[in-house]
Amino acid sequence: MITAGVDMGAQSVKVVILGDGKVLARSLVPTGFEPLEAAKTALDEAIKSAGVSRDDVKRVVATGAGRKSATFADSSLTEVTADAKGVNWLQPSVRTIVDIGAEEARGISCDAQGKVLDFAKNDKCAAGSGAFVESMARALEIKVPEMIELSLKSTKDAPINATCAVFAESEVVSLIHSKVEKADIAHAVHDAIASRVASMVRRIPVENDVALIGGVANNAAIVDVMKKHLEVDVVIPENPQFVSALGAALSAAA
Amino acid sequence: MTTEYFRWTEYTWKDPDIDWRKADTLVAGIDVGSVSSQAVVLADDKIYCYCNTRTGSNSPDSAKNALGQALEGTGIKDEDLQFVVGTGYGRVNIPMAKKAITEIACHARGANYMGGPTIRTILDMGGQDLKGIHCDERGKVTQFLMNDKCAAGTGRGMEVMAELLQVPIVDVGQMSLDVPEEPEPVSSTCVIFAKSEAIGLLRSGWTKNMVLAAYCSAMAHRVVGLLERIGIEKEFTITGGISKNVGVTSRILKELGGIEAVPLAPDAQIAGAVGASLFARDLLLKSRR
Amino acid sequence: MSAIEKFEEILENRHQYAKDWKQRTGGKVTGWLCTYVPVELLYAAGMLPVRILGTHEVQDVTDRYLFPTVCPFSRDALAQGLKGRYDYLDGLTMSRTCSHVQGTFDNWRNYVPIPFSHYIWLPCHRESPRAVPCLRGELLDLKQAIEKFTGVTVSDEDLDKAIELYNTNRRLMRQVYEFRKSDDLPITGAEAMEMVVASQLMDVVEHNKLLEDLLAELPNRKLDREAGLRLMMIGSEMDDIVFVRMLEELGCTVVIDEHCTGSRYFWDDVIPEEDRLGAIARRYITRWPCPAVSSEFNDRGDRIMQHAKDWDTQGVLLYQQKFCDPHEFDIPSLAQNFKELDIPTLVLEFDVTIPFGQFRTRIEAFLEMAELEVF
Amino acid sequence: MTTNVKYKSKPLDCWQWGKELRLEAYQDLISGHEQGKLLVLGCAATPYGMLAGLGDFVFLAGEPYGASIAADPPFSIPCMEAYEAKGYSRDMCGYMRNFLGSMYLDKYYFTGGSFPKFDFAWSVRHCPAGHPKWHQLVSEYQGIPMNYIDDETMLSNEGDPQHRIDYVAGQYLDTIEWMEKVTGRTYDDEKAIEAMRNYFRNEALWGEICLLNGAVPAPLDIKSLFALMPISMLRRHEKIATQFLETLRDEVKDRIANQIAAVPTERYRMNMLTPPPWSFLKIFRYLENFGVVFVGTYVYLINSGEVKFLIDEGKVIPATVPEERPGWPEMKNREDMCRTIARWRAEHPFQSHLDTRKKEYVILFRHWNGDAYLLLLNRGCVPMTTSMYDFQRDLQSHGIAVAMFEGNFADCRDIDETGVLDRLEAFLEGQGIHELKEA
Ligand SMILES: Nc1ncnc2c1ncn2[C@@H]1O[C@H](COP(=O)(O)OP(=O)(O)O)[C@@H](O)[C@H]1O
Ligand SMILES: Nc1ncnc2c1ncn2[C@@H]1O[C@H](COP(=O)(O)OP(=O)(O)O)[C@@H](O)[C@H]1O
Ligand code: SF4
Ligand code: SF4
Ligand code: SF4
Repeated sequence: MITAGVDMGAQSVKVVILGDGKVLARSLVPTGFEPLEAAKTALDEAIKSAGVSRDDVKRVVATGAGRKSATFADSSLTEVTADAKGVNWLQPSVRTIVDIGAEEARGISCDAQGKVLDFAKNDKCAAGSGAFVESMARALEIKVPEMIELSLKSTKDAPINATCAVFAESEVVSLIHSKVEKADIAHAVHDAIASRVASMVRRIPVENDVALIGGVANNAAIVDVMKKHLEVDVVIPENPQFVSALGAALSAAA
Repeated sequence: MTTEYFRWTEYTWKDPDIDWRKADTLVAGIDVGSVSSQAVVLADDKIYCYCNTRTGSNSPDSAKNALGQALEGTGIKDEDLQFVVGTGYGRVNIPMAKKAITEIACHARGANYMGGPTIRTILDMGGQDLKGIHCDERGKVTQFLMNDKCAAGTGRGMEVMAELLQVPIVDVGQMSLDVPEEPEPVSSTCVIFAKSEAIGLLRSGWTKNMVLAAYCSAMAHRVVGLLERIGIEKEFTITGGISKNVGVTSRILKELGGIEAVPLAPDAQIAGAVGASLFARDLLLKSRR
Repeated sequence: MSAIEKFEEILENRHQYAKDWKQRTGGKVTGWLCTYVPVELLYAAGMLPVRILGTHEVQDVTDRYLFPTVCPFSRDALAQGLKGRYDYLDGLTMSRTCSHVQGTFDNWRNYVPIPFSHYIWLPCHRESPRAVPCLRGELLDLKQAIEKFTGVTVSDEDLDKAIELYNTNRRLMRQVYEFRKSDDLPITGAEAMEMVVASQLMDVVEHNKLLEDLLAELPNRKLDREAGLRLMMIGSEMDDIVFVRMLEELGCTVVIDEHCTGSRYFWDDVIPEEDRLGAIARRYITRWPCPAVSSEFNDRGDRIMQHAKDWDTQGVLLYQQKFCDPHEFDIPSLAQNFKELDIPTLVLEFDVTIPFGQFRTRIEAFLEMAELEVF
Repeated sequence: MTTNVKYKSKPLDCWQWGKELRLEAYQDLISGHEQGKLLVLGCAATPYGMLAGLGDFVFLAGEPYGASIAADPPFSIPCMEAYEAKGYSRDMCGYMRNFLGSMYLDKYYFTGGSFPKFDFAWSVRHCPAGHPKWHQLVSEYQGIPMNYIDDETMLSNEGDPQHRIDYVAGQYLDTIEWMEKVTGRTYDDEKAIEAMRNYFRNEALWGEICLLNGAVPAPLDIKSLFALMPISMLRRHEKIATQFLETLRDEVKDRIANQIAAVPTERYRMNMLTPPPWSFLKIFRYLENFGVVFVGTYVYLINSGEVKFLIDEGKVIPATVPEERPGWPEMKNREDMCRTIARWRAEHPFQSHLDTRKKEYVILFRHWNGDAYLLLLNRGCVPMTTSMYDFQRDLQSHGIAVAMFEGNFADCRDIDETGVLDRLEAFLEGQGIHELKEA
């Protein structure tokens, strides 16, 4: 059976097409102003690159912040469940999942079957999300990939206390003024967000194996500091940004 | 070619009737804020010229740039200025300033100068701070309150919104008033999340104007919360960049029970720099004594 | 090394000090969380009472124990326990005061192994004549619990000696505070704070000795800068020396305080009675009240206003740990009292996640506002 | 096509009577003075039956009044703003902020008109900063005398509690004299004792009714409990309350016998520990769409009622009244009464120590045939929230599913409704519970 999972994220829509236990295709389209259009486009793209037709796709399950508006989907699933399903399929040994997306971070604890045991989420504040990283990169006047690279070269700790992304931006600016190395500032930024996320994730039991997913899992600098803050080793499943979509596709197949 | 909607117009102004060479005292105040920088030159007790520009990535350059633009075409050279006071978020990093004074004191003093000695309460809404200030008849601060921890309801947020909706920031206020009825305020004024909230609203069929109205009114509400904590004594006035956003100011005044705000001429956004220049003059005169 | 330098050194190496003390004396170290824990009783039982304090760093270990609106001090204190920085403690005690620090105590007991712990149910109806006998009962429980734990009986002589030592400690610190009334200040607020915080970490005999040294030094001591505005600090827990130094650098000197790592802790003596535990109980019921215990605001308010007058206060910093409801309650009334005397006040809420720069701007603006004739 | 409805349902027969009794109490606060009654401000934990010794009185507990306002945002928001305008901050007790705002605005919530002026305030210090300080502000503002009882003995389980009971009993005795002084009335011991007997009886009845809700399907749900609770909360000292509660109890038994459910779609049972977010009671309706019924909340079981936990046996049973307990003396005079009250309070589950409380939560959960607990991280009340993570961990260690959300129970501006619903949906999904499709 062929199914599709559509993750309607705050920043981008991710689609995974699954056929008989194999990922046939993925696609990613920025959410933009018209999430529904973006989702349809993403779905079409994925179907096309899977080399199948829309009718071949038996069930479509939507997840993500915009899931309720997914008129094209057969049903919907919260990100929490989707994450657990997706990770469990990829790496059944995982008991703790950390998902950092553009505007939200989640910690999920699950069992060997991928059943959610407990979860925690951050509140309505950008601290501890991909958006925080992006706005700090803007303050440093560099691109995110560059900031990651710099961060990994850092040798000294620098403090960023503010949780508010806007105030943190001015802390970054004053660090620049006091001639702190850009690499160390970049590191401080990643450290700050990892600390917020770790603090939230700790509300659930953190047990091995711990997986980091979501778009921000692509950020090597975050991965690095997350390990330090959670005091555990972290595994990154392949294509971490697509795990929620995968979970949705799996639930469609079930 | 992309338009930068968040950019407000930068400008300079000069009083053609004043001959600065005849002035006994010639001083300047420079306000380097988190978003904008202003320089004001005072010839005796009159504003001779000023400039309002965007803050760059570092304070010294922003200060130089603001002052440079203000002085352009006036014939004043840096060394002609007898005293310079710096204020604002970058105040300690202004090379030509002999003294740094906080923006709180400066806004009060500037508002007192521009709006008259009857002003008792000042609301300063800037790039990332909200301040409620009480002052006496000489413009001396008697009490103040500032937001902390969260920048919701500040100028940066409005810029993000302007950019997102692709509406020039200078038009935001007017447009937000042009709605059939006042919508519910948005629930999150978080600068970072404003974006997804707005997208959600647009998606559910709201017009840009309505989204702006909802955002302006949420912002006004936050501000009123702060003002209520410090209390309002009349006369009341508003300084800082957001004072130019009628969408926010009119809603604040309405929520405060229809009180009036004393208009500040020539420009409410330069209140901090005006205050700084007045302090510069005081200090100069004091040093001569 | 001067006495002040010594205090500073002990503050920096507080854990080492306690460990050394343990090694040196073979005694037990007991942590305490709130100034209503009767240190004289712990000391009489041969223990070193050590106050649990935080480090003012951002940390991420307490969020799973304390919910988000617990005061930063209580979080910071618990973080120290969770991080094992107090792993040398033999005991932990706490006295019933406020719900925030109650969370610290409960979680510490549950999640950080500790051989001995005891909760003192402080009767908080200070105005009631029933409070002293009740606290006496609690102290008896504590005494018996300690005796059971250490296997040593606390005699009347032990109690007398401890009471005397702590009374001396209090008297000497009050004498130091007397010096702060002078126009020609010999000691900064940060230094005085170091002295008081050290008294909460050190063996009282050693602290008393350092106090004698300090009192001998003070008549010839001078500040290396202008004193500036004479400031009073009022509020909740505060041991952030770095902050106080920054504050004083901006053009003021703290001349008097009212908080629990300051005068509130040591102001009142135990007045000896035949019934020793009763005497200690009476001290803690009638002592300078913490707002978490006091319900009659005016009592605390009157004492504060008297302090402000006696130390010739020109400005007041009213601060609180964020979310500290006990202190928040009193702030509007206190601000009003000072307003009537034309003494300016600044209210600050503390939280490690607030960048220093924001405090700085507020303090500078406040000092500008407080300066009698600006320019 | 399947139907989701599994059980019969119908409204309570005594509903209307309950509403009338509630309203009478609220109206009395306005007209009480004219009828020569004393108006007394207290809190939910005040054993106000004692006041009967002074003659007729009307009693208002601060918390339920604050809660009622909180449930009505258009009234609540101006109240909280009026309170903030006095310089007090948002992180204090949410109930208090609504209450004080209503006082400052001079607007009485229930029946309109001016805010009542009390003869005196008499609180219980069971919240460190909260209660006495709250009453202090009222007392200063209205210029009325205040006093309080310090009685939070639950915080300790060390040593012999006798000196604590003496302390509490002594305070009650002293307060009686104080009341005589501030009102100029003479205290009639017998009347007080009689009212306290009613008080104990009604508490036990309320506890019994709540326990009946362990039946499947639940005959009542949390919404009906909230609506009926004020009778127990405000009129516990009256005979009429006994009549009502007995009628209610019998009706509930009848519903159980006939399998009449509060929520006809019941398939998943949840409990709470705290009060709900009052401005967001629709959360319960929303969850009914998933077939979720809220059976009860611990706090109101032990706040307006009394039950007996048999910790070792893992059981909870209805409470008896103090005088019928083995070894408890009859109340003959005010000393006896004060001592009985102090001891009754000390042994009441209201005063259970944290360690005991955790066990009670598990017992109650099993008694109520629960499927999950819903915990509120309440930004509006520190004492009720301090140990919430500890409770969560403990419940989970007993294999109990726990959902948690954060918000303020009395400030509609401080709760993210969509976020909360989203969270709950994710939780239920994990439990295999999905929204019911229309039949
Ligand atoms: N290669 C990458 N390196 C660093 N960050 C990345 C990378 N890819 C995505 N991100 C970050 O991940 C976030 C988007 O994550 P995603 O899980 O897709 O969010 P959402 O589902 O909310 O749209 C963005 O903040 C983006 O900056
Ligand atoms: N002409 C204008 N019309 C509308 N809004 C404006 C205008 N100029 C500035 N603003 C708003 O004012 C904010 C800057 O405020 P300002 O007081 O100058 O900041 P700073 O804190 O840097 O001193 C901008 O972010 C923008 O939202
Ligand atoms: S403005 Fe700052 S603190 Fe406020 S919600 Fe947004 S990121 Fe968080
Ligand atoms: S009194 Fe205040 S500072 Fe002290 S522990 Fe309680 S909340 Fe924290
Ligand atoms: S904060 Fe909580 S415990 Fe305290 S008075 Fe309010 S509701 Fe009661």
